[in-house]
Amino acid sequence: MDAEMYQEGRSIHQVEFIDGHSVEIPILKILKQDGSIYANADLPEIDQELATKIYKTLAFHRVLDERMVASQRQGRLSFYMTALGEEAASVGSAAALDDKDMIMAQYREQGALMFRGFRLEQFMNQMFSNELDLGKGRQMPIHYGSQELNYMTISSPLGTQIPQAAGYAYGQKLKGNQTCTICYFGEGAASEGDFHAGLNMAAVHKAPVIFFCRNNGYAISTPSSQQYMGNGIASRGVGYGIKTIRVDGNDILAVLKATQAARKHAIENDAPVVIEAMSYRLGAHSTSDDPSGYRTKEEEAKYAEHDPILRMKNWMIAQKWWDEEQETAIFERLREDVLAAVKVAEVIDKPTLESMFDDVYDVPTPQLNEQLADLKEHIKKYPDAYPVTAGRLK
Amino acid sequence: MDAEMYQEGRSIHQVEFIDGHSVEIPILKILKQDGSIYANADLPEIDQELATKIYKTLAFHRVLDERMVASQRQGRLSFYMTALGEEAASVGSAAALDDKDMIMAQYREQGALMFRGFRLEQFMNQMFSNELDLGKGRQMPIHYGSQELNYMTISSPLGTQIPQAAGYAYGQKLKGNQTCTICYFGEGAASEGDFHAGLNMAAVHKAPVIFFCRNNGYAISTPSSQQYMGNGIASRGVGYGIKTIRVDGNDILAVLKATQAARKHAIENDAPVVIEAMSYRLGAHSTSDDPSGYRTKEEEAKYAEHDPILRMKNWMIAQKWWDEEQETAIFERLREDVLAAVKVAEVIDKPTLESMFDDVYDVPTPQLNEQLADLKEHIKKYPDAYPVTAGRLK
Amino acid sequence: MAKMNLLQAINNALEIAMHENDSAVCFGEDVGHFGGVFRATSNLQEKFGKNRCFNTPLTEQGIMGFANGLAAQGSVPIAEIQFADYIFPAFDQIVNESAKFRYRSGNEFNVGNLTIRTPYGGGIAGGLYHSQSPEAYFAHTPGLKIVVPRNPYQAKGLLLAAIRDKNPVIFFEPKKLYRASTGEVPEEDYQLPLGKAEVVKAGTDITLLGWGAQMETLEKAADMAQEKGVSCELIDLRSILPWDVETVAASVRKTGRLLINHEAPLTGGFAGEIAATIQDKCFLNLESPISRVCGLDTPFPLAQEKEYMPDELKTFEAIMASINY
Amino acid sequence: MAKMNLLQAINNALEIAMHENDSAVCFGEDVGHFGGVFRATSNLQEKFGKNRCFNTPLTEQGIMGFANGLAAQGSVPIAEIQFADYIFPAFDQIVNESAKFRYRSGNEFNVGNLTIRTPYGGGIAGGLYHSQSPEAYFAHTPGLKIVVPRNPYQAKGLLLAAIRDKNPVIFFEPKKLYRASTGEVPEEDYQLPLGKAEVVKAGTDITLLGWGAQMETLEKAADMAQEKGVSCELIDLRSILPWDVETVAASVRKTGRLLINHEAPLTGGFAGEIAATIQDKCFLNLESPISRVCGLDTPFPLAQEKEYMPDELKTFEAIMASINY
Ligand SMILES: Cc1ncc(C[n+]2csc(CCOP(=O)(O)OP(=O)(O)O)c2C)c(N)n1
Ligand SMILES: Cc1ncc(C[n+]2csc(CCOP(=O)(O)OP(=O)(O)O)c2C)c(N)n1
Ligand SMILES: [Mg+2]
Ligand SMILES: [Mg+2]
Repeated sequence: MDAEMYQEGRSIHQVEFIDGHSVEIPILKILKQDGSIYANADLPEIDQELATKIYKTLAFHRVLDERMVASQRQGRLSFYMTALGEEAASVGSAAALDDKDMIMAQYREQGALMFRGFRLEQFMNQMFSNELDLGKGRQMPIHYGSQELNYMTISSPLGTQIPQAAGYAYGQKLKGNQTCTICYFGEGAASEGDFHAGLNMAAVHKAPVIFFCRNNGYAISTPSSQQYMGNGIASRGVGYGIKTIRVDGNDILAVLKATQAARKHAIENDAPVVIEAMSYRLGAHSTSDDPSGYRTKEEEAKYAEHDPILRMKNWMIAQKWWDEEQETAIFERLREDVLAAVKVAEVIDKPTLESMFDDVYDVPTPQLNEQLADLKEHIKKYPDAYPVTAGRLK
Repeated sequence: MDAEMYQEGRSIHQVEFIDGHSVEIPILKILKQDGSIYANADLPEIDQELATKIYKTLAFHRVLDERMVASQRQGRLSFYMTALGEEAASVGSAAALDDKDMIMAQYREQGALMFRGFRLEQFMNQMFSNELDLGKGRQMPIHYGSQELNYMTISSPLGTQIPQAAGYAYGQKLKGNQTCTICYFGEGAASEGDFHAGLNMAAVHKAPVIFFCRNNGYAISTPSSQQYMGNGIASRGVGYGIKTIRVDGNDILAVLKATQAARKHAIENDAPVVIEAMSYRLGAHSTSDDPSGYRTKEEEAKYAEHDPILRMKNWMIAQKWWDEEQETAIFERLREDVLAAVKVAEVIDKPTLESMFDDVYDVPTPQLNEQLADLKEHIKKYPDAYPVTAGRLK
Repeated sequence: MAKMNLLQAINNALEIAMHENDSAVCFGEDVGHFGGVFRATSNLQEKFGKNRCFNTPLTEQGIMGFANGLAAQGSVPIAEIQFADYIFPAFDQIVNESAKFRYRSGNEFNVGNLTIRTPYGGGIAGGLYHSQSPEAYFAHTPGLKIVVPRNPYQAKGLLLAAIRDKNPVIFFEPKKLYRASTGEVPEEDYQLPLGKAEVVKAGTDITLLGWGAQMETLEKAADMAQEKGVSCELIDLRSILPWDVETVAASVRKTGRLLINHEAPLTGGFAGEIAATIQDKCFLNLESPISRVCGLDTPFPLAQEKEYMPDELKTFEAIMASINY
Repeated sequence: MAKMNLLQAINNALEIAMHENDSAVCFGEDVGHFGGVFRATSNLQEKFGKNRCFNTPLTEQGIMGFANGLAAQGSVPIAEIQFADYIFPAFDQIVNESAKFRYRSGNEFNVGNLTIRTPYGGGIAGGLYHSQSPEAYFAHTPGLKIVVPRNPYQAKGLLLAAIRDKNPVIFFEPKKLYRASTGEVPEEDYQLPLGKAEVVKAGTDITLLGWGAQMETLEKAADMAQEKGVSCELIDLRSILPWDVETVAASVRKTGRLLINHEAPLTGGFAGEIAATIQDKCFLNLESPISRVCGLDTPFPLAQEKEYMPDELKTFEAIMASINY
């Protein structure tokens, strides 16, 4: 037998199964809920400026989520997804990256996009699918994307971004420009075949990609205890030969620290890294969901005590980098801003009829041109039936 | 954070990656190449009768492979795949099962089918796709299957049988009849998304299935070093929470022992088990392949020294259960039998035209009946152009 | 008889099927305790236990692989794919495996017990990935059956037939009708035939052919045409594969004109197959070209969904164009 | 000019593409050192290094996911799927991702640099899983281009165009012609247009339309018809998506008759789309029904492959039936 093909282990002569849970997985924790630091903890690279930027991002995140759920309830918006209770995972990890690193997210990582600087009105334009939406009003709310900010447009089919991230990062490596890709996904999406393909290919082809799993305990109504039998997602890293770390996902300093270390490892060694951030989806899956159908208020209350934003606030105040006055002021201002932005975005025109035919191909095919021409003629005949586009037909 | 969602590990406060190879994987070895047993080794349940049956199966396997490759070279057969050098994996594992257990194989496990009692002429009829083929001459050679023997018909697309095996075994569990499913696949096929889906679902839904990976170092030309970066396939068991064992795949006693233990575990606990059998594909991938394009004769020679059949023979002789006379006799007889069977099978009629339209559905659709009628008429007009079916048109 | 919406009719069919057969099993993402994101499997776990109605991990290829194995074993899997837009990871398991299982084995094995349920189509502001109508992707696959009901009565009868049929069946449910479509449905067991179209309304001037949620559109268009004195014969194809060539051809031989409507994009959609077949069978009867009123050849948009859809106005215009050809 | 077989022409095109663009990368199962199971990528690893031509793990969905990401990043992935029969595990990555990448992002991102090469079709005694012609499965997908060459000259020019085209292209290679088809091929760089059919032979009585390996069948049938005094116009469609409606329609307007031939099963095959479109565009010109000579509606068999195939005899018969309609 060949030691090249596998790591030569002990020879045994009696049956001895490797236990399904034989890897002990430690969890990185730096910040306690009261804002104090664990003894001996290694802090991430962070100064007041970065900390403030992170905290303001968290605040923006919380307010946007809150307001958009309200807007959806009022019937102004068709759909929304919050990241209530798990904001630290996306914001803390994004804060560890270079702006040139690519972000390939699942959908609950608006925090990373906020950190990159996506503007309030850009969020709004996307959600109201108006003609200023970078995505041209084609996808459901929350499917953001920005080339300028290196944030890949969200795609609804789950898991597809995982092998894509391996390929993207491989391309970055070929270019040699010292950037990497971060790929976010939920513990649910990690059951897709694309997860397996993506992690294995990244390992084999030595792609500098950070696979960041947000393990928030649920995939819609399915608890993680019905999603897998292994020890979380981190336990899978071993099977791919990928360096792996588990962090407390509600601990912004631990997330930041782990991601800083992961980025360094990925770029210096042309190698993938797995991070599993443990958290809890405090809100509904989306505005179409009602968690009371599958879990108790008590369970939710228990996890609410681990609020990551409050935890960071406690630390910021202890650092004397933040105070209650600032807190009140920023939340008030953010609420006003968001409300004002909704009012602006919801009345902006929808994209034109013509734009529906763009971007299917780089250049429309003859068939598409014919379909557009026919449709224009039809709408001109029945303008009242097509109020969204009839008024602006060219 | 909730201990239900994942195994609570140590809290750490400094970054500490879990190494990609942190699980040590022992390898079960019982029989040495010279036929002696490792000290303290636990033997499998085996008596002279079973041992002889196994050994005769191995001999049949070796001879069939040898003769069919020759037949292919002579142009009598279109295609063949040997399992040269890795026969012990399929035969030894099949010998641990009950006849009512389902076997879902990849394609290189003819040994398991032989052990179940598939007759020489049945192999032949399939390979020559004549009208006695149980598969009705529809698939390429070596795609055997037999309902009677609980051996699922081989399907070329790789990996598809893995989640199917989980489902099959789940059905067995619901029936409660104390049977299990064994699912064979190569280390190459284990890269497919279906592998991930199948193992995870089997673990979550507690299906009594033995996932038996034949790790023979190659997937066509691709060495396993380019297939994965983990420690073989066994290292993945941990990620799914599945009990796992690695065995020397050329050690028939180790394979038998591990599979006996796995079957017991699977049925008693309604749980999947992973077995990884380490071996080497000594022959070409198939008769369409030429390994000299991707590996050296030296490498092949090195592995040839681990011949599993010779190893068992040495043991059988040491046990006084076998001798050289029997050896010569059986190989001679088998060669004659196979040659004779080729001659019979190759002249048996091909399936009829009508049979091409059967089994698309349980009952042919009107469209299929129409297509058959049209085609019959056409062939009657040009019988010489369709020699396979024209002579027997009804 | 009871008044049911389409979801209730489906739930009722599932309950009957699970009741009559101990080995019938329902599963898919969120299908268990929660009853599915649309609640089609509500209460089934309560009634039949966790072994027979359960959540799966989030893997469509796994769901279909598992279902194929379960069907081959002899159980009766009824698998749900949460949205038809997410059926593609399972494409290999369906097209290369389910469809060919019986054929490739010479009938040593089969997965005829398999049923796949999945909500399809537009109408819920779902954009690219919650609106697709992928029936034509599967209709090129001998070995599969494909069924689409248009209302609760049809849904119950066709779903029971699909579950009992000895071939793998994909059952596409028009999700925009889940709650919107209600009607009288017998509480007892009944079946409607697979592979048979239904003439919903007789007419003399043109045949309108569709399936699923688009049947409403065709009805509206037929009413508009009626006002112009055009008599439309309305046919619900119901089974896309195998499809009922004879009923359609007989109608076209009578009316001399055919219009086919589907939500999926025009190019490569199943209307092409129908048009190709009918122009062959009814060449001398056709008084105008067969008309296809379909989705546009773009991905399914969000903001301009109304513009994208083959609605009653477009259908009406096409009827008149055909009549005045 | 040099005499090349189809494999050599493809290999030559790949070499030119990798030479001109440092970010062009070829990969797939066994594509690296070995040069692919058909040897289409021979010597590319030697010439361009292991980073630019390599084996992947055995996962088609992974190959296409990786390729999508690489294309989005700006590299030029040329991915091989070992047999078209094995492209289905990648169906979601191609149909839901590659095809919709540009559209869904409002052109913020695109995978226009992507090319997928895969051998398709019968003729090698491959049975169900080494013979399929799945072009129609993809042709229902706005956003994709689909190309099929018929000989070495076409293969090189079309493949270079596909690689350089700013849209994802699936390039189906007729594997039975890999070594069987040889011809003079310019050694230098050239391109042939995508989306354009080619009139291979002018004629007056009937238009014969096909692609890939079936072009030979059509030629033979045309010769047989010629002997009966029937003049066939022969068209190679070359691009299945988008397809050249105008060239086909112009021909049919002239000849008044159309026959379409493809290996894939009849039902749901791309001939249906063509027939539906042409009966609409050329209704008043058609003198007989559009004829489809296609694979049967069964999985691809082994023992009766000859019977299954839409060969020259079946085509000839259909030509005469059309003429004598
Ligand atoms: C391929 C696919 N299947 C199903 C869905 C429907 N779906 C959307 S989100 C979701 C749950 C995802 O859970 P997880 O990955 O844990 O992410 P979380 O919502 O917890 O952030 C499901 C099933 C989908 N979008 N794509
Ligand atoms: C889905 C799919 N992709 C590709 C192939 C082509 N193929 C046949 S065998 C093979 C290699 C399989 O290697 P492994 O699983 O290690 O099994 P081994 O041949 O070594 O026994 C490949 C790539 C296939 N049959 N199915
Ligand atoms: Mg989750
Ligand atoms: Mg192998």
